[in-house]
Amino acid sequence: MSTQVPEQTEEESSADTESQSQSAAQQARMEKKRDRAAQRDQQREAEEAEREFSEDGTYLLKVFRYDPEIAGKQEPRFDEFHVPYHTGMTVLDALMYARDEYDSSLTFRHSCRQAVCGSDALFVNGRQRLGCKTQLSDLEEPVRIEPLPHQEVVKDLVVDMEHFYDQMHAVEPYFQTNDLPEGEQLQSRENREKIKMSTRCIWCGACMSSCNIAAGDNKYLGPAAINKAYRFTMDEREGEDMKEHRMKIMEQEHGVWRCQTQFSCTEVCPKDIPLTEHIQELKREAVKNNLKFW
Amino acid sequence: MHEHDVIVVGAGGAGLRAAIAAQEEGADVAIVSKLHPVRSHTGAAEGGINAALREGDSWEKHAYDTMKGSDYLGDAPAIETLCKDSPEEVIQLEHWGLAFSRDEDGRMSQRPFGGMSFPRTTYAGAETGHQLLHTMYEQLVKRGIQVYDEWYVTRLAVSDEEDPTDRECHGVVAYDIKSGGLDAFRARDGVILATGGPGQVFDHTTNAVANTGDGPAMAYRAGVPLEDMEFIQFHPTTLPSTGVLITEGVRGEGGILYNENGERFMFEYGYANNDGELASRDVVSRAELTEVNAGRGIEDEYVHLDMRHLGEERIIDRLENIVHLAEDFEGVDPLEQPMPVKPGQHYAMGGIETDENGETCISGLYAAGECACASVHGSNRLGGNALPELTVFGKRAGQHAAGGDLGTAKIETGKRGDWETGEVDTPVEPGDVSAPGEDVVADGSGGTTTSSGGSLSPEKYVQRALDTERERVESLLEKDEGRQHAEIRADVQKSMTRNVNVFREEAGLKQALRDIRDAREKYQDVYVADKSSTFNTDLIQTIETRNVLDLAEAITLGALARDEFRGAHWRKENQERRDEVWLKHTMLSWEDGRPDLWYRPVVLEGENKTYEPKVRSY
Amino acid sequence: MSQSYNRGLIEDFGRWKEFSAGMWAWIFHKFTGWVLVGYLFTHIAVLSTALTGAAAYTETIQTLESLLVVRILEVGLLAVAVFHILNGLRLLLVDLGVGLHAQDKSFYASLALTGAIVVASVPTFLAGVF
Amino acid sequence: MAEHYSSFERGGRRWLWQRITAAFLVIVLAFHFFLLHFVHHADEVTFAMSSARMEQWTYYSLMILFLVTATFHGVNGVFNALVNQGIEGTRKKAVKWTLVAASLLLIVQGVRTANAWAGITLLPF
Ligand SMILES: Cc1cc2nc3c(=O)[nH]c(=O)nc-3n(C[C@H](O)[C@H](O)[C@H](O)COP(=O)(O)OP(=O)(O)OC[C@H]3O[C@@H](n4cnc5c(N)ncnc54)[C@H](O)[C@@H]3O)c2cc1C
Ligand code: HEM
Ligand code: SF4
Ligand code: F3S
Ligand code: FES
Repeated sequence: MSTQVPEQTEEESSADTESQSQSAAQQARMEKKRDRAAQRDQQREAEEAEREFSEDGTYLLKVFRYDPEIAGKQEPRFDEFHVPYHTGMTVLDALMYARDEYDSSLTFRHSCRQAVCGSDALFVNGRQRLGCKTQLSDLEEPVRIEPLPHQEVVKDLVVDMEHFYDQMHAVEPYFQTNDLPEGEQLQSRENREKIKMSTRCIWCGACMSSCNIAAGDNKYLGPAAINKAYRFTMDEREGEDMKEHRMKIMEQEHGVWRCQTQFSCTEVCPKDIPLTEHIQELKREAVKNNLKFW
Repeated sequence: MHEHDVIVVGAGGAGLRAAIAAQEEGADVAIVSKLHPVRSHTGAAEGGINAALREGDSWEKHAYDTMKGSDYLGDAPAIETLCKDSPEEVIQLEHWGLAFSRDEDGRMSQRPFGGMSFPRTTYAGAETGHQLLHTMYEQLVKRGIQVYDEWYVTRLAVSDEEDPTDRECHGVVAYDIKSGGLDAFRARDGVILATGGPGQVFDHTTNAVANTGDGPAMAYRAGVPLEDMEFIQFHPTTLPSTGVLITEGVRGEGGILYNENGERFMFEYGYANNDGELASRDVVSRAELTEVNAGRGIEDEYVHLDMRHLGEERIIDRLENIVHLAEDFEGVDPLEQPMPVKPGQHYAMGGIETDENGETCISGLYAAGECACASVHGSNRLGGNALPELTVFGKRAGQHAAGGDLGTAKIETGKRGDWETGEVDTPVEPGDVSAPGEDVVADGSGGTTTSSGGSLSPEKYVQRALDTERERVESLLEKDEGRQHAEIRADVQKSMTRNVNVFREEAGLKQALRDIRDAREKYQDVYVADKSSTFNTDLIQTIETRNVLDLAEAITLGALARDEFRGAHWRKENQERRDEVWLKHTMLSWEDGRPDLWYRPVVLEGENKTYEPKVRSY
Repeated sequence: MSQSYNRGLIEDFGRWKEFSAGMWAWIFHKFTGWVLVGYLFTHIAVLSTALTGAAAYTETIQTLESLLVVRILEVGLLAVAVFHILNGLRLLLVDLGVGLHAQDKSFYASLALTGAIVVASVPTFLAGVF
Repeated sequence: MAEHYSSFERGGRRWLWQRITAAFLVIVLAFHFFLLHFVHHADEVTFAMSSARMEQWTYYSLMILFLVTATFHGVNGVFNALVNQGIEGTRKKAVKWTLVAASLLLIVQGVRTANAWAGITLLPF
């Protein structure tokens, strides 16, 4: 029923007697309240129906399997698992369930279950995501789970991270300065704010795996390592001389200039680090720096 | 066989700090860790790190607060060391570049925390642990310290004198997860255990899946006593499906707890008429569970934490990350719905007994971080006191292991000095299921080693440990049928959460011991289905499960013995603190496959004063 | 791609469907750029008939322009050029750090605008061939 | 670690010029298209008309500049793309010099054509 009719009554009747208008207004309010209640009921029912459906329901996972040593697994294949769903279930929960209940040889890295350890970046339904931070309910079935692309597969969902670590280590990823004070070293709030996002990286490798350029050029430092360098380059506590030194690293042949602003790194980063923005800022910084010498 | 001066097991905050300190002391140091360092659970810490840095604050005040918070079960020398060294350590971290939050004037920000008389919790947003872990790892890279990552340490190589205090640690045995081989690591000067918490003993925990308490279990079986294991901190607001922590800040800002009937139970059922939702962690945890047990929980499992009335603006301004946590990990939008929460295991106050230099009673064996118990937290840890523990005691252990001079420790370890025997009435025999001395390799309880009376050379001990471990791993892999560890682990975790939770009563504790015994028996039958030598997590977890069992038992035995209510430990039969009997640490030693209970008095004499037990009223 | 393990069918098929806006923009920009250089060389080659004399030039141009294929190719060239210009502007903004959050939207906008301009220009471009 | 960036080359210059020329090209190319397809229709193009425009020195110099920038932008773009694809060493050198030669040829040919229209015979060809 529409609430508009009584509202009109209210307007009209306000010219009439007080009592009438009050009762009309009251009527209108009650009407609205009933409506709202009905709506809520409906919603609850719908939600309950959904929950019942999903609680009974299972999710179908298609999981990439490969083991270099086990006969039958040497040829990569996909295994299917039907995992019973409960609200709040994540991709990682589903994998753990499949492993503990169906096949204990299903292998994947995981630890914190809360998006801080960076172990479980996976390729889920065509996109790099953290298993623990991805709700099953946000995905279409069947849920296809693969190891990160562009990295060597060790076994099942486990990839070799060595190359990623090498790139991270290549940018001198540590604080260094030539003048340290005795006590606290002050830093302005603005400067801390500037580097804040860049410090959030959990080394999951999702960005690197999503970048076409990194896939084509093994020497490319990649978004995560460049972001790491950004974190220190922009930290004013290191001092100007260090900044110059860091810019030289960034400007190497396989450094910032390799980035073609494809943005996929930024899109997949589970910590929402604006990677492309940081890379671009370093490019501009490099140009500015160089203009001084040209 | 690899060889280094100092071997650090674990690469969380404590392990990294220890390695850096040992190297600065001139040692050739290597870290062996089952996870790559940046994957360690230190990264999950949010709140901050306590240090008396500012005018008006002092290490003495910090020490006083900590002692009070420990409910007078912390050892004064350890607490004072922590509080004295922490400011220097925090400045050190800052000099390594840690991006602490800043005040207007550019100095590090500090905030108030429960139980602290001064706002001394130094923080970096809501991700202090992440920053701390990464900053220290960066220093490791800078120094070129060697890391054997994804190497799982399965056994300590310790000599076998009759009395544990005469034994010496010569190294460790580790399994290379990626390629599947066992190898020995000989440590010329010392082994430092920094393996973190044992959260996986419970089925609902804020801890990582990797936190299986390997360090304490290995040290225990090598002869080092475990101290105060019954003291487990439960956090009242964790998400039911994953255990992800919802910060106290939500209640601080005005979040309200409701039961299924929409009642504000903290008030309506009189759990905390003054503080309501803001009562201390243990009080709120107990209230929530009482509601659930009384049938007023939602889905008989959890209660609701509602912050919608705070308004979107305020929520986004102050608690934005909570919105993301609830959405990502529970699929709930807290702006639209109340968040489901329940108590979850959070921190273990007890662990490997050490002195304030991090050394255990076995010479050359050290422990630091959550796996250790120098006893700074006593029966209850205050928020923000674990991170300084990592750096302060990590550093000391590293220095001492590398030969640095820290002076003689005031705290005694092992059965030396003042101690008394204890007894506890158990429904089933705890410890190994097989008779002592019997050859049980499969469960890692020891096995083939006949005592040499400590006459072998260090290399021989390491070699022998490697051989024993080979046999064990082979026998686990050889079996083609039996039980899978997942089932055993899940049973124990469930029983622990049911019986050794926030509420502890005699019958439940005994039931837990029976369940553990059951699990131990099943474990005799355990087999590893995955035969691959590449990244065999099935094997690793099977070995971990053995450790979980030993620790579950130690926790339960301690809880059964201590019939008083102190700090985080609540006993139905005796709901008050009993200083006359219980101002002492619960100690458990593994003797020939049997846990041996004994006690050591608390050290309340500090440097300048003796701490007087007072009522803890918050 | 020496680091990538060959996952056979799995790696080869289907990946392109998963490309994001930024990747498509990159691919299209590359393609259009190359077409444009190619055209630049052709263009100058055709124009240099002017060197052999005025009549020859006019003759060549008018013959070419009277061919439907050439006209259609020209429309194609327009599409290519317009997209390259618009996306080039998008890239310039990205380089300056402007509007990074709308980078995918600006790519779609470039596409849409290219389409619109091309359709609108068809009459002009085809005028006189028939 | 250091070997990762020991042989470095500052790529910034080529990157920057690619942007600068692009910014210039936006304007000129739009003008060019507009003039030759919308103001004058393609089928109306004759030698005489081109000639008339080219005789104005402003238009002439704009077109020369257009030619040079477009050539640089296009060729530099191609080169950058190839470098990004990972060509190195002699192949890189060969490509570089081929591209330089091609650009020079293109510019010379373009200038000669323009001169023919403008009636300039200053140059020896
Ligand atoms: C959610 C959460 C929030 C917290 N917030 C705070 C806070 O705000 N303030 C505070 O002070 N404290 C806080 N704590 C507590 C504190 O974070 C932990 O106590 C501390 O980080 C433990 O550090 P650790 O170095 O001892 O162990 P971990 O960081 O857990 O590291 C353990 C290491 O040991 C390795 N390891 C384990 N077993 C083996 C083995 N068998 N072989 C080889 N390697 C092994 C692992 O790979 C890992 O590297 C919090 C804890 C949690 C869970
Ligand atoms: C009219 C305006 C133009 C703009 C705004 C423009 C813009 C750009 C920009 C910004 C790039 C760099 C892309 C990158 O490095 O990520 C580029 C690349 C390129 N441009 Fe242009 N351009 C224009 C005209 C032209 C013309 C006329 C040509 C042909 C001669 C051309 C050929 C190329 C080529 C070949 C590339 C390299 C493509 C690749 O990466 O493979 N562009 N353009
Ligand atoms: S930048 Fe983001 S995606 Fe890349 S490794 Fe770090 S957290 Fe992962
Ligand atoms: S995906 Fe690659 S191309 Fe640049 S913007 Fe990201 S690094
Ligand atoms: S399990 Fe740690 S990031 Fe997902």
